[in-house]
Amino acid sequence: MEHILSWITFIPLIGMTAIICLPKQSVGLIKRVSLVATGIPLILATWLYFQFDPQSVAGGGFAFEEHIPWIKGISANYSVGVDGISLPLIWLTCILLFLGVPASFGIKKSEKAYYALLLLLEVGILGVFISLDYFLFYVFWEIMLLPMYFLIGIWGGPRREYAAIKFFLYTLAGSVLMLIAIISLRLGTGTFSIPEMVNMAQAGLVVGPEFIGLDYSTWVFWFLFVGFAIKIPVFPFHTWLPDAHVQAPTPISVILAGILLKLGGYGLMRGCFPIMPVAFQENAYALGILGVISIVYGSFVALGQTDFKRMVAYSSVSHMGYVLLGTGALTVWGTDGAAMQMFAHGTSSAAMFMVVGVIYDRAHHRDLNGFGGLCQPMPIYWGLTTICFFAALGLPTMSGFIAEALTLLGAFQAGDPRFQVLVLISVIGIVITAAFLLWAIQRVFFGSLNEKYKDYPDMTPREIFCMAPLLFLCLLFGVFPHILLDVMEPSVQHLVTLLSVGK
Amino acid sequence: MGLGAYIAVSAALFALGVVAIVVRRNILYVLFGIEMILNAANINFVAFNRFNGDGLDGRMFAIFVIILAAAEAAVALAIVLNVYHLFNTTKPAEVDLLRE
Amino acid sequence: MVDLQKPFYGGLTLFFVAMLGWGISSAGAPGLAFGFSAALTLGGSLVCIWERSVVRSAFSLMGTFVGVAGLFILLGADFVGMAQILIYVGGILALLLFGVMLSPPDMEERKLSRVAGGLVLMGAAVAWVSAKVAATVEWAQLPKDELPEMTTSVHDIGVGFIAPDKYVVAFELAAVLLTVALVAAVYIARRKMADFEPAKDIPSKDIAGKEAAMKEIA
Amino acid sequence: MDAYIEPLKALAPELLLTAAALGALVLDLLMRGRDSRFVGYFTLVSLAIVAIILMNRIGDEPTAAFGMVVVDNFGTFFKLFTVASLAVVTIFVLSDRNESHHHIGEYYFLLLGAAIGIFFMVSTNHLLLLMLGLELLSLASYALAGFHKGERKSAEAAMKYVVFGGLSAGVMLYGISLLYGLTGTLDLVEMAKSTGEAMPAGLAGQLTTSAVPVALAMVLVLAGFAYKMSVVPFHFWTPDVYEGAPTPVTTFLAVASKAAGVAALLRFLGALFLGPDVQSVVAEYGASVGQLLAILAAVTMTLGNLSAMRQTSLKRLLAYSSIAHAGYILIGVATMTGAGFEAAMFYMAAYYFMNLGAFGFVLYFEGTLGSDSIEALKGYGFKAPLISIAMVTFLVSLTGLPPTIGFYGKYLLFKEGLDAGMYWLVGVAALNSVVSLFYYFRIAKMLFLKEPASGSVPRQPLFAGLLAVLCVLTIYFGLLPDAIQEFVRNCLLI
Amino acid sequence: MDLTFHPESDFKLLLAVPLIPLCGYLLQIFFGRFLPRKGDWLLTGGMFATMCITLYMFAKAMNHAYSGGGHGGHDEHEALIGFFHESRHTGFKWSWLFQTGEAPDSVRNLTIGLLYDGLGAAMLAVVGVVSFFVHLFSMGYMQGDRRYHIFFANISLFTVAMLGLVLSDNIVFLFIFWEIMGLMSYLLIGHLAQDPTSHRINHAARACKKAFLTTRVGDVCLFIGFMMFFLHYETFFFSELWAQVNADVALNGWQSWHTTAGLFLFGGTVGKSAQFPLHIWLPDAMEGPTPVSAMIHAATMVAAGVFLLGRLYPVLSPEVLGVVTVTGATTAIFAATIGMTVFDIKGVLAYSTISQLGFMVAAIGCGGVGLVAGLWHMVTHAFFKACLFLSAGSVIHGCHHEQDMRKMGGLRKKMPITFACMLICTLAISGVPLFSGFYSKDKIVMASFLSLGHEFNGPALWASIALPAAAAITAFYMFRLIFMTFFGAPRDSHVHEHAHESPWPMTVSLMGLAFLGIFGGHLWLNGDLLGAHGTWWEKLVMNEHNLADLSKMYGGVELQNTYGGAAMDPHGHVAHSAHIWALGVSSFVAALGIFAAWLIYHKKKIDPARITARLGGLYTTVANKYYIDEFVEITVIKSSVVTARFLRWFDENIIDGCVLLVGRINRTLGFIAAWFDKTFVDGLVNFLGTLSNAMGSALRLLQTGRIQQYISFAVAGGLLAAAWLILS
Repeated sequence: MEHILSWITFIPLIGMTAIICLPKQSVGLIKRVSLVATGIPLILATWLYFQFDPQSVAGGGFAFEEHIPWIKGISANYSVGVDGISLPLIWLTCILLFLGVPASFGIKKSEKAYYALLLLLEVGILGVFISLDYFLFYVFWEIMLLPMYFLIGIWGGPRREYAAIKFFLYTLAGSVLMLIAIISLRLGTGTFSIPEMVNMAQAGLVVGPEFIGLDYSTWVFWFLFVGFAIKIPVFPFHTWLPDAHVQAPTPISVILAGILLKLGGYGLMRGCFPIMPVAFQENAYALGILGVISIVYGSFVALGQTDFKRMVAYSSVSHMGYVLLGTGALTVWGTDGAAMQMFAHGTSSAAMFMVVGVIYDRAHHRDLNGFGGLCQPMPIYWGLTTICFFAALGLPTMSGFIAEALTLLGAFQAGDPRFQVLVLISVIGIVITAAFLLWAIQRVFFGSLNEKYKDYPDMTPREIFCMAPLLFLCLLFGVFPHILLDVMEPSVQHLVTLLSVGK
Repeated sequence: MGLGAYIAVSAALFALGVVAIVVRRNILYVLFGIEMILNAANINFVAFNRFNGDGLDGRMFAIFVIILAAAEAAVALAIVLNVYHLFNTTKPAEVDLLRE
Repeated sequence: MVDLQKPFYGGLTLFFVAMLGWGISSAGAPGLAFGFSAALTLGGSLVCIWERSVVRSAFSLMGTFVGVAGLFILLGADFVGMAQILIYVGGILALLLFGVMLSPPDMEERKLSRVAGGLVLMGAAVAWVSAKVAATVEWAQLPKDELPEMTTSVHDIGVGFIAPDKYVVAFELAAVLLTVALVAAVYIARRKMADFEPAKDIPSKDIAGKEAAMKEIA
Repeated sequence: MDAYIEPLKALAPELLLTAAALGALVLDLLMRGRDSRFVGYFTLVSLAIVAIILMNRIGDEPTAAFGMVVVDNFGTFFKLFTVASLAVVTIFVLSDRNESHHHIGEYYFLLLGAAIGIFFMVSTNHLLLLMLGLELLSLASYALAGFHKGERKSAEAAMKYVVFGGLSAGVMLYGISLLYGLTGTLDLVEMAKSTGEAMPAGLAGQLTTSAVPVALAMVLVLAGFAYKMSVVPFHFWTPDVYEGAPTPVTTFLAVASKAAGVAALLRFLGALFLGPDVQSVVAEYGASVGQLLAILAAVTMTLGNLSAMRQTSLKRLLAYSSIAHAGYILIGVATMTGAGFEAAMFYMAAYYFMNLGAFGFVLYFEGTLGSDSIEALKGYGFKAPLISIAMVTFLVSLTGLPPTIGFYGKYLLFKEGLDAGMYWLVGVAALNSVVSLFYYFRIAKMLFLKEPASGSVPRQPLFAGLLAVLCVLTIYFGLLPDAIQEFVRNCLLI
Repeated sequence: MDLTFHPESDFKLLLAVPLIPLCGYLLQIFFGRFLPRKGDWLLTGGMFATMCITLYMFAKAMNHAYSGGGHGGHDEHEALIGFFHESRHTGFKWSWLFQTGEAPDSVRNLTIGLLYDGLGAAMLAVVGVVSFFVHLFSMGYMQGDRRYHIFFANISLFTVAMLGLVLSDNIVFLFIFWEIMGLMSYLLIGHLAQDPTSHRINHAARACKKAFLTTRVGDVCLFIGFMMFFLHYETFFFSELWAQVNADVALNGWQSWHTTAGLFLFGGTVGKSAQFPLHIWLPDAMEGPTPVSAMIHAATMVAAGVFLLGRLYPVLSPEVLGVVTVTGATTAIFAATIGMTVFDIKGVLAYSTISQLGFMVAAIGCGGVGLVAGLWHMVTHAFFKACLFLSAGSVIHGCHHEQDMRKMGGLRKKMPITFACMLICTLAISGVPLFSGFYSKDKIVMASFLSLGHEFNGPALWASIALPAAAAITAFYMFRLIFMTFFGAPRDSHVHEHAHESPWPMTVSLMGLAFLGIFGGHLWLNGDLLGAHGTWWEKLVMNEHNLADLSKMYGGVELQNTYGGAAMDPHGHVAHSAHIWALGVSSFVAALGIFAAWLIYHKKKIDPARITARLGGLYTTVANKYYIDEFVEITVIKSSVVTARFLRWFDENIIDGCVLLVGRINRTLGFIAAWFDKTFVDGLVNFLGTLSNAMGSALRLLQTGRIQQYISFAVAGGLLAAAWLILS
């Protein structure tokens, strides 16, 4: 299995080409092709996941590497590889995209374009996760913008144009900052290779000029950080998220919440912190503060929502705050927790958006106050929703708990004792998260049944098929976290070593 | 007279050309102004050529400028005529279909 | 409105006299010639800007061209001066006058404030730049005593036009340029109904109507 | 006679073009009323021959001809660029549904004539030839802008163009005269070389005593280039002319004419400030000219982008976009380094693909719907998917997003800008990229996010195929830009 | 029967304890609805097996205690505790977080092990027994429920969690099971929220949320608490934690962070065991079906908080224990007063539960013998309170879901078994001698007296006053319940006529638990009626770590006498007098309470309405539960919601609107207000609109379409450029 990473990444592209070549009318065939084109990468990624020996990258380095010269003019290479941090996310991507296809079967508008864009999106996302070359990384990073724009913009809700352009503008604003930072890194280090940059950073060789009165490492760090933080999204860069989520069709929300947000966190761990370890250390507390603000603020704003999907969207803001808090703490546990949180949130929030999608398909509105008593006509739906929500609120035996607990424990142990205060504040977020989720359950499922909803059918097998695997994963990694943590651990440990340089 | 005097005249002519273009509200004055500017440049070329002593460069340039001016005037006039025909005016301010 | 015609021409006369005086006082007879030419040049332009009538302006511009030609001759470039008179006065101005004939007289388009404002502003700008430049500039010029004799250079110019290492390319290019200009001018100026939109489609100044018509067609 | 014949070989492309121009004119006269397309094909074939000659020339040592003409790779690059854009413009003319095809001979004649002007403009170090070439280009362009002489917009466009262009030419000439007075020569290489010890004083000498007169001359000359490139504040004609002129002409103006301006500017600055034996004082002065250009770049791109936002006409929008792109290109110029110039040239190449494509789309859509208003684009993407997808690709490229050539071009510009320490400028450019997204994607939004109106779109398969090819190239060179970059690097010998 | 311990093999039995119901749960949730009788027999049978195992294991523990037996010193106690507490190295061990590489050996890993010591053994047995009876009871009580199989599945999973909690050898797993219990409590309280036939559907929906959220506040406190301990000692294992704290304290004394962390840990208990001020969820939790109330909200889950205190006793500093005492005593008296005013039969029991939990907590706060007493009360209370609830359930069932005591009366005849069982347990809870409750309660009162007697201190004083008072009130309101429900004339003939005795699964359960309600207390006594000297229960629950720092609370004095150590009460005078006083006081208050109830509610000598009227505002306050709910509603919930709404507004308007500041600057330039609202609200995109409007207007001024103006601008621009280049 040489070039397996490339195969995983580009098989969807082949699928996309195939779909483009198919006639518009043969919707069934298009769907089947999409299933195959996302299914094969999933199989390969699963194989890869269990083939991967975490110990082989214990001291840094990457597995399944490929290096092919690409643009000689600027010595950018096609270098790809995985380590314990990216591999689970690749797997997650393949899972969600695969589930995204049947979840999209309800879409009845320009199916051909839809599935083609969906597959293109997968290429972009997977590309980001496998890239070891910053230029390549950036190219993939931007590639995924466009399909997302159209997926929201064409198949979205009533205000889809606004949401799509907002999403695009925010992300692009972040990415131009990133681009400037990347270029100055290239000028400062003479290479695009991320591992090389990291090595140079260890030796303190990443140096460059001042800008707007900040020294090199600081401004480059913040430029990169903002670029990624918009994607995470971190307060106060989060306002694109609710709009994009609310307007996006369900499978796109699922992918958006499940993976795209992870790109931000992953980018920080791969391309920002290890390259600027000193600036990271100097600003770690600020990152922690941002993380905690996101946690608490996101949960409070979610509590204030009446729109089901907006609420779920803000819960993402809250949950992704842990990623920042955990990494900022600079402890192995914290970083473990952050990496785990990315996966856990990827499954739980994806499931949550499917939950919203199920009810939206039936009721065509998302007003939390407009439901009630739905557990009576839809017991399976209620059951899965409950699992999903409890996964989201960090109930033990769910992967979210492991992630949050590790994050908080890690943060609490941080060398910087001020982090303990942050942890104490962040637990407010935990309680409020429980509050808005339970309140939502109460408003949607309990109480007297609205007559309008009496005859709603329960979840269809297709919907169950889309949601159940995610919940299963939540449970699986909640009960057997070592399946995930064992893969991540050596890389995380190495990351922490990298970040602690000079400490 | 020294070089300075010629250049002073040329500069003044240049300035008058710009003024002609800007202040009058008839397209023909714009063309007049352009001719003034070209003439100002020509004075410079010839004067510099005279005073820097060798070669023909300045004078040759001046001749070519005169040719240019002629060609430009021809084309410009043709266009102005066309505009006049279509808009029934020679005032540029009244020819403003294309604007924000 | 005050009639400023007389004060303007009075001032212009003064300017003329002053130029002549300055010429004589600084360099004698050649100076007088210079003063005359320069005064003609600038005076022509001023009148061109000043006059309300396009025809008058055009004719005063002729003064400018002649004055410039005089300057050329004074500078020893008699060929250029001749070309100036021939082409400008004979050709370009004729063209311009041709245009002038076509446009109706419009006495109201000149605004005194604009003219004065423009003159003052440009004058200030030139003065400022001159003040900046005059003190420091060092033109590429030979010392007075090394200046070559002023010679008639028609032959040199002819050679310059065709010598393989001088201006032959420019000469040929100028030919192409003139051809293109000719074709362009002829094409644009030639009137043929087939090239024009039907008159009913363009009610004068009514764009909206035109667009509506276009929509209808679409 | 060898003195005349021998150097003519170097001028073969120019001669061929002249012949082709005249040929087109004559052919049209001969063919009148029968098949106007034939003239177009004739033009295409001529252009192809010229292109082949030029291709063969790449990599040759620079030679001089007739004292003024320099045949070097830099010139060849822009000549090829011109020929290539002209070829596409010719196809546009052939496919233009709004073109009555009367006097098509003049159309091609003027286009080819403009190309001749460009050819001379980009292959000389002598200011006279540069000026003549520029004027030839301008004169032809004026007429082209007003080519639809029965249309008021077209006539108005021509008038504005000629007035603005005439003034710019005059100003530039005045600047050239000053430069001549200051240095005693009209040859840029001579100008740069002159040490200031001997007579005439030379650039270095002038700068040692006072930079003021040089600055004056420099600004006046740069104004001429700026006008050709539509750099603020000499851009005012651009939107009006672009909107009023026939779309193929607009394309020509936006691509070839602008490239000629860039080429001349690069040549001018390169020869004066980046030559092999430039005095340090001159080089330092070059840096401050670079600063001026940087300011102009920032203002240009900002103004272009902000103005583009509110446009309702697609052509006008693209006009402002082309102003903004002039600003981007100026980043590379403003660095005053070889690499910066290389980036600018690369961006020109990128600009070729994406802007030709975008204007091609305008033409297509104008031809089918009879309007160039953005509103009319609603749902067009579902009616004509192929070219709409191509258009989105061009828009992506114009915005500067991967995996398109526009991104790589912008990357190089940013990189060189940062390398030259112009952080603020790159910052402004980055911000502008974001802003530009807003209006570029308004088009994409109209294409795909709005529900289509009823009715179908007539097909022009060949034309659509051309756009598809441009689209593929935009992506192909975006992913594998090495070929073009190598080419550009070889062509830029500073 | 082999009753000796074999840690290497017995852990399998212990593992089976939670695994049997877990398997039952999994079967039930997926296939329950297809099974005959919807699978209740499966889970009940499973629970029976579980109970048998727990009892067998308990027998082993007793045997162990006895064989270690007698009064003794330190050595035996070492043998007594923690049969498996070293399980990290022996017996069952499973790496949880990491399994490969180097990580499993690091301190960051967590291993799963079993801790089976005396306290665990007792608790496990209690849980097993109560769970079984509740399952059994539910077979009758829940008959006909819409979601019968789900109910059984849930209650079964709850049992798993509770058993797991008891067996956990580290605090993280304790926390995990603790949280799962919270979830199951949520689901079970909300059971009726999903039943369209229930008329309290909305109440149940609110109650379950309230329960979960309130306890979650405690949970995060607990989490923070053990994080703080982990930060200092780098271990989650109880055994290591005890040892390290003891060693640390012995070396460095108690430090302030111990207190902080201890208070956070206690926060967990406050939430779970419904201590003031987080008790508010428990009365509402009565919306759940009665078996749930019996098991979760009386016998097991709420006792888990007390269990936690027992587990963590060695790490709690004296200051924390003071707080624990005060909280417990306050809760006890406070809930008891409310209990007098409630008419809902389950409501009375709910407040009584809170009150009794307060007793336990207060006792543990007294330390030493108080710990022993508190844990003992936890056990006895589990039996009699479960029985009381089930009896109440039986009454409710018999009266067709009528819960208001004012509509009952005279049910004695109709439901004799229920009456008998309930009376027995009421006697037990009232602390009537010879019933199980008496022994534990007596010891609790004694512990408070002992603590006070040794040295005057605030917490002990408050406990010594509040606890006996609470005991008296308990007796009063419990007998009020009995009299109102079973005696007198039927108040509502409709209810009375239709009342009937419950089916056999229910009565059997009642009888089983009532039996334990009588003898549950005796079982622990070891023949020493006054328990003056080291009963085996003491030996069972007191391990070396609990005994390590006896001086930290005065309750330790008693044990000090037993086990030696520093002489605080060398002659046992304090202990002796405390014993006597406690015996007297508790008997007296019980009698007093019962008498008052008899007087008012049976003999009707005093009209309760008159008392009520006389008390006026005070009564209203108490009857309204001291307005705590309203207070919380205003301070916590309202403020949260208001904060949330504000932040939502803030987010949608300020953050979104001000991502780019210029938008606001434009605003100040003064455009039409409505237009600006839109700009403000819609943020970025509209900002760009605004910007382009503003800039566009400016630029529009430039692009006039008039060529001469263009030229003017160009000239001006050119001049500026020239000026710049000249000046620079």
